[in-house]
Order: sequence, then C-alpha cells, then structure tokens
Amino acid sequence: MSRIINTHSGTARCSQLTEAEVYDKVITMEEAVKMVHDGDGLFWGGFGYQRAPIAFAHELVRQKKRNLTIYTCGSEIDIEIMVGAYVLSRLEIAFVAIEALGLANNVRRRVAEGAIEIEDYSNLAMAMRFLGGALNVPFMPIRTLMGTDIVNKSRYRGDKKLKVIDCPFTGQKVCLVPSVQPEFSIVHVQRVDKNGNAQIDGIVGEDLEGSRCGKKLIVLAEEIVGEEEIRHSPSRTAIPAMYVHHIVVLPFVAHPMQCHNYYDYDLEHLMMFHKMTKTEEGWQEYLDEYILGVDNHFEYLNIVGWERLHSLRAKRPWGY
Amino acid sequence: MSRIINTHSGTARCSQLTEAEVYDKVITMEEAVKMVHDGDGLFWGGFGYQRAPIAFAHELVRQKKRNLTIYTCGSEIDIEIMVGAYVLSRLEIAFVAIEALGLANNVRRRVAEGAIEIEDYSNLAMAMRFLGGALNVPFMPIRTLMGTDIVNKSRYRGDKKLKVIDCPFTGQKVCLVPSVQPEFSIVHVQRVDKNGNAQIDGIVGEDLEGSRCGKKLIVLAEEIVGEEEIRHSPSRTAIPAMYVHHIVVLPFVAHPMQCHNYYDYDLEHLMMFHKMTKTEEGWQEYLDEYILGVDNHFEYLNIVGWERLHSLRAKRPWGY
Amino acid sequence: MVKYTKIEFLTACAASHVRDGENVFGGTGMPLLAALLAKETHAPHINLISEAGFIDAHPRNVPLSVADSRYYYGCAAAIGLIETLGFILQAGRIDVGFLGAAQIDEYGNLNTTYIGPYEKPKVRLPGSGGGNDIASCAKRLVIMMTHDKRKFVKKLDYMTSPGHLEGPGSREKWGLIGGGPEVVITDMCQMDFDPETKKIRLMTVHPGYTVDDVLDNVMFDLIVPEKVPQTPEPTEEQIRIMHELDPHGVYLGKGK
Amino acid sequence: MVKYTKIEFLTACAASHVRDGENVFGGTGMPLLAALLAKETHAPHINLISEAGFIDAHPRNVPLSVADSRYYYGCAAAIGLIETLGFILQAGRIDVGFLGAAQIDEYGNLNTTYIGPYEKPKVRLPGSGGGNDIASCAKRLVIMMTHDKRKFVKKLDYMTSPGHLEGPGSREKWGLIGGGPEVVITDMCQMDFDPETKKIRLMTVHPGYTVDDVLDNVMFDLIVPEKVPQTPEPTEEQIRIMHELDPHGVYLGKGK
Repeated sequence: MSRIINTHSGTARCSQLTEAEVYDKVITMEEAVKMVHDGDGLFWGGFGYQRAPIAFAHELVRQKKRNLTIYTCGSEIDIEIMVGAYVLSRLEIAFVAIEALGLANNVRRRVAEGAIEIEDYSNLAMAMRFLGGALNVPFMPIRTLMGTDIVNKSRYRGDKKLKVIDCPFTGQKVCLVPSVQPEFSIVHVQRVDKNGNAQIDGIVGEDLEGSRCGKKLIVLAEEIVGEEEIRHSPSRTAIPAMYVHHIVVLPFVAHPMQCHNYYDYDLEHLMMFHKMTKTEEGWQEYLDEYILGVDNHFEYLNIVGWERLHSLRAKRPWGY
Repeated sequence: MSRIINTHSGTARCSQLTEAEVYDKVITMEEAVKMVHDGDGLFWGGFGYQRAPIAFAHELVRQKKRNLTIYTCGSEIDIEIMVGAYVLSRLEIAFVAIEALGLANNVRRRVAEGAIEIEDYSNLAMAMRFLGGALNVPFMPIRTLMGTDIVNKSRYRGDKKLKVIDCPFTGQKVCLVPSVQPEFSIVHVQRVDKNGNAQIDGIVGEDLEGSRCGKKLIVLAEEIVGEEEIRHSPSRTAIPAMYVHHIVVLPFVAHPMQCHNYYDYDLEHLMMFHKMTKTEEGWQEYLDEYILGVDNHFEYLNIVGWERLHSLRAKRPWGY
Repeated sequence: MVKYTKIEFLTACAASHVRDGENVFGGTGMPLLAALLAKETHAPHINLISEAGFIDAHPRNVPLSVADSRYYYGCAAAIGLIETLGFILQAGRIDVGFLGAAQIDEYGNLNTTYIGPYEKPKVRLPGSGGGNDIASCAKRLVIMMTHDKRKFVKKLDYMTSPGHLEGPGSREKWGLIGGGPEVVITDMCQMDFDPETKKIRLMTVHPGYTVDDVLDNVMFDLIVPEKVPQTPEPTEEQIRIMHELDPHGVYLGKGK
Repeated sequence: MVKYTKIEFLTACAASHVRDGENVFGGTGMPLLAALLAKETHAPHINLISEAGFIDAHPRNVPLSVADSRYYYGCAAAIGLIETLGFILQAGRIDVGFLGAAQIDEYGNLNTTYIGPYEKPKVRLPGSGGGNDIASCAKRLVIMMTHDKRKFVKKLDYMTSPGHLEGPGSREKWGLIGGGPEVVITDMCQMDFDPETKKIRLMTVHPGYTVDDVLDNVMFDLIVPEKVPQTPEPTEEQIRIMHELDPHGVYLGKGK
C-alpha cells in the first residue's frame, strides 16, 4: 500500500509532487487499516458515546493487528473490542468503561491476565499531551494529578510518565506531561471534502488537538461533500486538509455509539454488548458474530439490520 | 460604578446572587472604561486590521487613563492612539506598525522620548502566553525565540521575561514564556446575547485564549441578538457567557479598521491617520479632532460621516 | 409522609448541595440527575457543564454519556476538553463537581482505578477520567458512594483523585486550586470534613439508619459530632420532577 | 525585451522561489503578491496560509493585512494564531516563509525591531510579529530587502529573527526546527548561503547591476562564487497577471 497522496491544496511534508501525481486521498477502510503496522501508536478520536471510530476498531481486529498502543482520553466499547481481541498491548488513557452501563469487562479480564498494560492519566492530562504533540513541543504544564498515585506510580513509562517541577517563574509546583506524537491519528468526523477538509458537528472532545498530533492522520467520515460546501463556511472547518493523509467514507462508523446530527446510539446493542462481555465466552460469541464473522463494515451493518439503523437516524433539531 | 453583574446562565466567581439580583451585563462604553484603573493591564483583542477595539481606545484617551500595560500579539492604530495620548506606559507585544502603510509613528516618537517601554516577544510567544493564562498555568513551552535578542535582552521583566531550559524529557532546549492574566481582557466581537455568549465571524487571531486569560472580560459587540440565536448554533459560540463580565454594544467599534461581515476598513482614513501622525503636531490635530473633540463614539461616527460608514458596509458573500 | 426509594432519596440529597447561579460539572448518572433536579427546583440559574464540551446545557432528555448529543440542543456553547477542563475547571471557574468512587479514605481521597495491588490488580476500574482534574480544581467537591465497609478504607489501593491528601496544608503544598471534598453522600448518611484535621466527619444520618450503622460500615475512625441530625427527606415535588427528567427510569429504575 | 519596473521584477523573482504544492506563509506586501503570482502561474497547488488564521486562501483582491477579510472568502479554514503558528508552523508544516528586514548580517540573521542601541533606540521598528517564529520554523526562508549598505551590516543592532545565527551547528544547538534562510532577494541581486560556512553568498545579479555594485553595498565580506549569472527577467505574462492581482496598484504602484 503506497499510494501517492497529495491534494489540490498541497500536503505538508510532501511537497515535491507535480500536478500529474495529485491523487485522491479517499481510500477504503481495508486500505487504511493496512497502513497500520504492529507496534504502532494511535491517537484514538471520539469521546464517550460520541464519534467513536468503531468500524476502524473492527477492521484492526479482522486484520489481526498486534501490540498497538492507544492514546485517548476515554473510550468505551472501541477499546473493549480492541483489547478483547488482543489488538492492543498498551493504553495511555484516562478512562475506560461503558458509561451508564458499567465496567469494561474485557479490559478488566485482560488486565487481570496481564495481556495489556495501562499507563494512567487524567482527561486534562491526556488532552494537554495531545495539545503538546500538535504544537510540537515536548511537554505541557498542568496543575492537576499532583499528590496522587497518578504521579507516584508508573506502569512502563517510568520517569517519562510525567515530572513534577518547581515553576521557574512562580516557585509553585507544576506537573509536566509529555507530549504525544503517535504514528497515526484516527478521527471520525461528520463530513469531509475530497481534499480532507473536515467538519465536526457537536462537541469536539480532544479531537482538534488529537487530529494534529499524529504523524499521519486518517479521517473517517460519514459523508463526503463538495469543496464548495466547505469553502462556503470556512469557520466550520475543524480539520484543514493539510493535516489529512487519508480519508475513509462510510456510514454508521460509530455504531453502536452515536454521531451527532447523523444517528443516535443503539442502546439495545450496547446493553447486549456489555452483557455478553461479562464472560469470555460471551465476548467470543460477539466477536465471532459481529466482527470476525463479516468481511467488512457493510456486512456488519447488514447484521445489525438497516431497519434498526434507520430508526437511529438523528432527528432535527436535536441531532440524535 | 459597581453594578451587580450576573446572568441567566450564572457567572464564575459570583455565584451567591438570587434571582432578584440578576442584572443585565450590558453597560455603556463610558461605564466600561471607568472600571479600568490607572496601572491596570489589558489583554487587547483583534489582530491586524481585524476587530480592533478602537472605540475603547478612544474612550480610554478621553477618560485620561494612565500607565496602562497592553498585552497583545500585534495592534496598529489602536496602540498608536493610546501611546500617542500617553495612556500606555508599557507594551508586551510582538508587532506594532500600520501594515501596508508603514511604521507606527507615535510609538516611534514615544519610544525615543522614553515615554513607553516595550517588552518584545513574537506572535507565537504572545499567543502562548495568553493560552497559558487561560489555562491558569504559569508558563507555556515554545520552540522559537531561542538564539536571538528576544531571549538575550529584556526591558523591565528581567529574568521573568522568559526562560530557556533543557527539556526534562528530551534534553532539547525549550523556551518557557510566562502566562499572562491581566486585570481585563478587551475583545471585540460581531454579536452577543444579553448573557454574553459571543460569536466571532472570520478569523479569531488570539482572541479565544485572550478572552479567557483576563481577570475580567469586557466584550464589545457590533450587535446584540436574542438568546435563541446563540442556542440555535452553540458550536458557533466563541466566548461563552460565563467568561463575560460586561458587554458594550456599539456599531463600528473598529473603525477605521474592519469587522468581518460588518464593514471594511476605511483606507482613506487610515492613510490620513498615518500621514498626520508623521509629526507630533499632526497627531495632536487628529487627537483633538477625532477623539478629544467628541464626547462619545457616536459623535466620532458623525464626524467620520454616515455616508462614508455606509459605503464601508460589508457585502455578501465576501464579508468586507 | 412522602414515599421514596433509596435512589430518589440520594438524588434529592445531592441536589441540595447545588446552589443557584453556580457553575456545575454534572457528569452522568445520579449527579447529573441531581443537578437537573436542582435546576428545575431551587437553583434555576446554574450553568451545567459537561466536560466533553457542553456549556450551559439544558438537556430535555437525560444524557447517558458526558458526550451525549442530548446535551447539545439549546446549550450555549459546544466546544471541547481543553475548554472545559483547562480554561474553565483548571482556571478555578467550577463551583461544584460531583464524583463517585470505589474507595475513599478518611481524608476524602478517592480510588476509581484499581482494586488490589498496582503491580497485579484484581479489578481494573474506569480510571480517573476527569475525576482527578475535578477533585484538584473544583471549589467544592461532592462525593457520592454506596455505603459499604470495603469502600471506606484506612488505605486506598490506589489514589486516583485528591481529597485532603494527608490533611491540613497538603493540598496547598501541591498548589491544588480547588477546595477539596466538602461532603460525602452515601445511602446511609452525609459526611463532611472537620475543618481542623480535614478528616471525614459524620454530618447527618438518613432516615432508617443510626450512627452505629454508619460506624459499623467504615474502616477508619469516623469523627462523630455531639449532634447528628437526620437528613431531610425529599419532597413530593422533587420526586415528581426527577421522574419527569428520567421518564424511562434509566437512573431511577422503572417503578416509581 | 520585456519592460518592467523594479517592483515588478522583484515580485516575479520572489515568486520563482515558491514551488508547487507547498505550504506557504505569505504575509502581506510583496511576498503575498509573489505567492499569489506563483499560484496563478507555475504553482497552482500551493496552500497559502496567513498567520492570522486563514488556511488555503484564494483572495480575489489583494489583502493589506494578514488578518484582512479579503483572505476569508473561499478559503478552506479560518481559525487563529495557535493553529497557524503553533500547529502548522511550529510543527514543521510550512515549506516556505517570506520575511523582510531593516538589517541583515552575514549569517542571514534579521533585525526588525530597533535601530540604535537597545537601551536608547533611535528608531522603533515593528518588532517580530510572526517573524521570529517563521525564521525559526519554516523549512525554507526567503528574505526580501531593499539593498542599502546600512542594511547589510557586520553586527545587527538587535537580532529579532534567527538566520544561521553564529554559523554551522548553531541552529541545531537551540533546536530550531526550520532550515533557516535560503535566499535573500534585493533590488540588486539574489544571495544564497554557503553550505559550509552558512555565510551569505552572491547568487545572481539583476540586470543593470554588477558584482561590484553589490560589493559596494554590503558592510561585510560577501562570498562571491566564480560564476555569477544574471537573474532571469520576468515574462510579459507574469507582469500582466501581477497587475490583475493588484489592480489598484497598492503594491505595484499606479503606473504599469
């Protein structure tokens, strides 16, 4: 997989191409996931129930990726899926659970069996680590974490987890958290033009910083729109094309999570997922049925059923 | 001047008021400027020709404020006016000139006569100082300035101007710039609701960070809109009401600079300004005519002339 | 006499700690329901913030996630985490935050990360999320927990979020900008903190429980003042409104 | 033979340093006009960025300010300074930036802040603006100056923006991520930098000038290679297009 990528708008770090070599950034989910190598680090977009890149997680599982590290504030069933299928070996996160439903059962089991290591931070700390990565500075200062075991204990980063220093200006204690610049940023958005200019509806969580911190950015979009649509409202562009290396366009990327203005979460499916993952057998059954048992995202959607999906479509003006 | 301020939405640091005491934040320009005390520091919004708070500068001059410090990336005739009228004694800035026209004549004279001191930073450094102030951390790291006289020389901040350190994670040189949290932030926006929720059209420059770094924020708006207008598009809110202490609503706040979607700059006036300020006598003439010779902003607009102002009104879809 | 379930009681009790005009971090679950209840009753002017990025939210349906689209419609601003946790929370603009925990110690320090030794944990819990940030920075912290002896421990398995750390002066030592825990609400009682020692102290006991019930269910020495009043009961109106807020019983359960 | 003014010549010369597909910091003035000219001729796919926040801009009228609304219509994104100077520039995503200066030394270091001693300056200049940031971080830096002996100095009155600092290794010492100055364009000549010493070197001389003219107008030892070709002249098409871009002669002057 080595398509030459560039756009009408020019691409950072890739500036010697002539017009004849300007290719479209739009690729398939299979192609996108193939670019990820075992051992890579991924900034993982979405927050809580919102814009979770579930379809990308499924394909990582199908392609049997191993030893990936996920950097994110908090993720829920996407992490459960990847951890359950042994795709991830390390997490640098603040939160993993299924909000309102309960603990992350797969994570709990994989931690107990020693299959994954979690380096614990807080949401602010992770968001600042992405901001630092986007700014290309080595660390960012914060005023939380101090006094607790998040400072005192480290899983594998050792003294590179964070540093508490005396501020050279004020003498106050300040916590420095190291910036993150992983191999990839994976971010799910509502819509994108062919160049990669992306709009996000609703909250952005930590995705503005996260989309800019990875060495390569893959944008997953529900919809592709004409360039005119983007350029008509440039203030709405959350991610300019110059950051974007590849685009995957698919519907219901986040199912069973939600995508503001496009579809609501599938609470029934979520509850089923959470219930099945209470046992390893239940999880394996889910894995076989919904992920390994299908060839691609559309087959997954077929199993979920288009009537169900249709019922989840967002209603105006509420966006869910 | 001690109006009780609070809103429907509640105000940070002012939370004990009961409903009967909920007042409107909207006040007059005269009232807003009266709150500024001699010696105060002000974050100064707008960037280049865009959304310069000129009417606020005029009123500071009329009220004979003294020894103010301005913190901003770059400002142009607003700084010229305040420096020329001896309102400012210190500037922490990256840039002052009249783009496309030439040097800032008043600043040049006041520097030569020792009336103002300028602590020099770069645009990135100032923007990061505002970001640090907004985040309530004492400094921010950057990778510029190093090796130059911006590091080696300091006007009055001494060793509190900035610090170059070895990064405790990477060993690389990093420059720490101290955060700014001045008494006031002065930010000019296109529109606001009565609670203070503000929308900015076009680029934001450094105003998102700047509006959040001051101890009090005064928003100058071209237009007040109903709360429904704001809540219909919450993603467009650049400054939530909780940051806003006072609101001043006036048209053509930025004249002779521009305000995206509202009016273009008045190039003729700008050129006249720049030409007149070439001599102290010329500047005094401008000062007497356009600033001290009028009682308020509307009188200034009358002198400029409504036909001229009308001709500057922005045209769709271009916004200027 | 008003009839109520335990969850209804706790929701009303939590709501009483939200004051009008405050900036509130609601999160999800019972604290969110409590904040919404407060807004519909005694505190109409609170600014409800979700750390995912929603500011001054008025959800018409109760959200399940801090990022739930239900927070969006009619809110005043929808931004992101740097805004809510950095510009708002870390800058000292949050009046009250709510947290739950799996373990609490006598200084109100909280564990939401691991049960068992760090090196070989028995149970992985959710982790901090924004919890550490909220506990570090909110002016007041309200903690909600199920009352269980194994949760009120002498020593946490892991300290995720700071309470009063090691007692007087220790939050100041680390420059934490918030005031720390103010009250702990359980299904048996409310506790506050002794201003001198910063240790947890019994405040009120819920109807149906005694001081001894509480003392039997903590693993440290709980300060018991001379007078321990009974926690006020919810009103009919509070119960009616909370069910209007959660019509499907997501948090309150199906039966009224 | 094509007829051209000095400014037209310099604009075309500067445009030649912009390559197709690049991310370009245009600023205002002649560099902006040069970037626009490049986009209309040999480099249609450049991404023109203004530090005020405009990304991939296609202004239909020539802007006077980096924040000018003329940059807005049809651009791909309109954000702010943290985006352009932080996420884009400091992260190494700008291929070429343009700067002017009041003084330059033999390593390409620039002064845009003071003339005279720092303690008692004779003339206050605009200051850095984004200049230091661009000089620190852009992969290539193109400097445009009026050629005047007092501007090509042995020692700057104030070093605002880093060129090659004190020579080989000194940018690396401070961890500056950009490549430093690549070319200096004046109204007499183009200069580049000797790869060994990082000192300024004559590259081409404009029509009508000699090597001696240049040497008479620098106050340091300028490296002169054996062969110094003449700078290529602008084409009719370039001149026509630049006037279409600046129909009111804001930068090019009124007469063609």
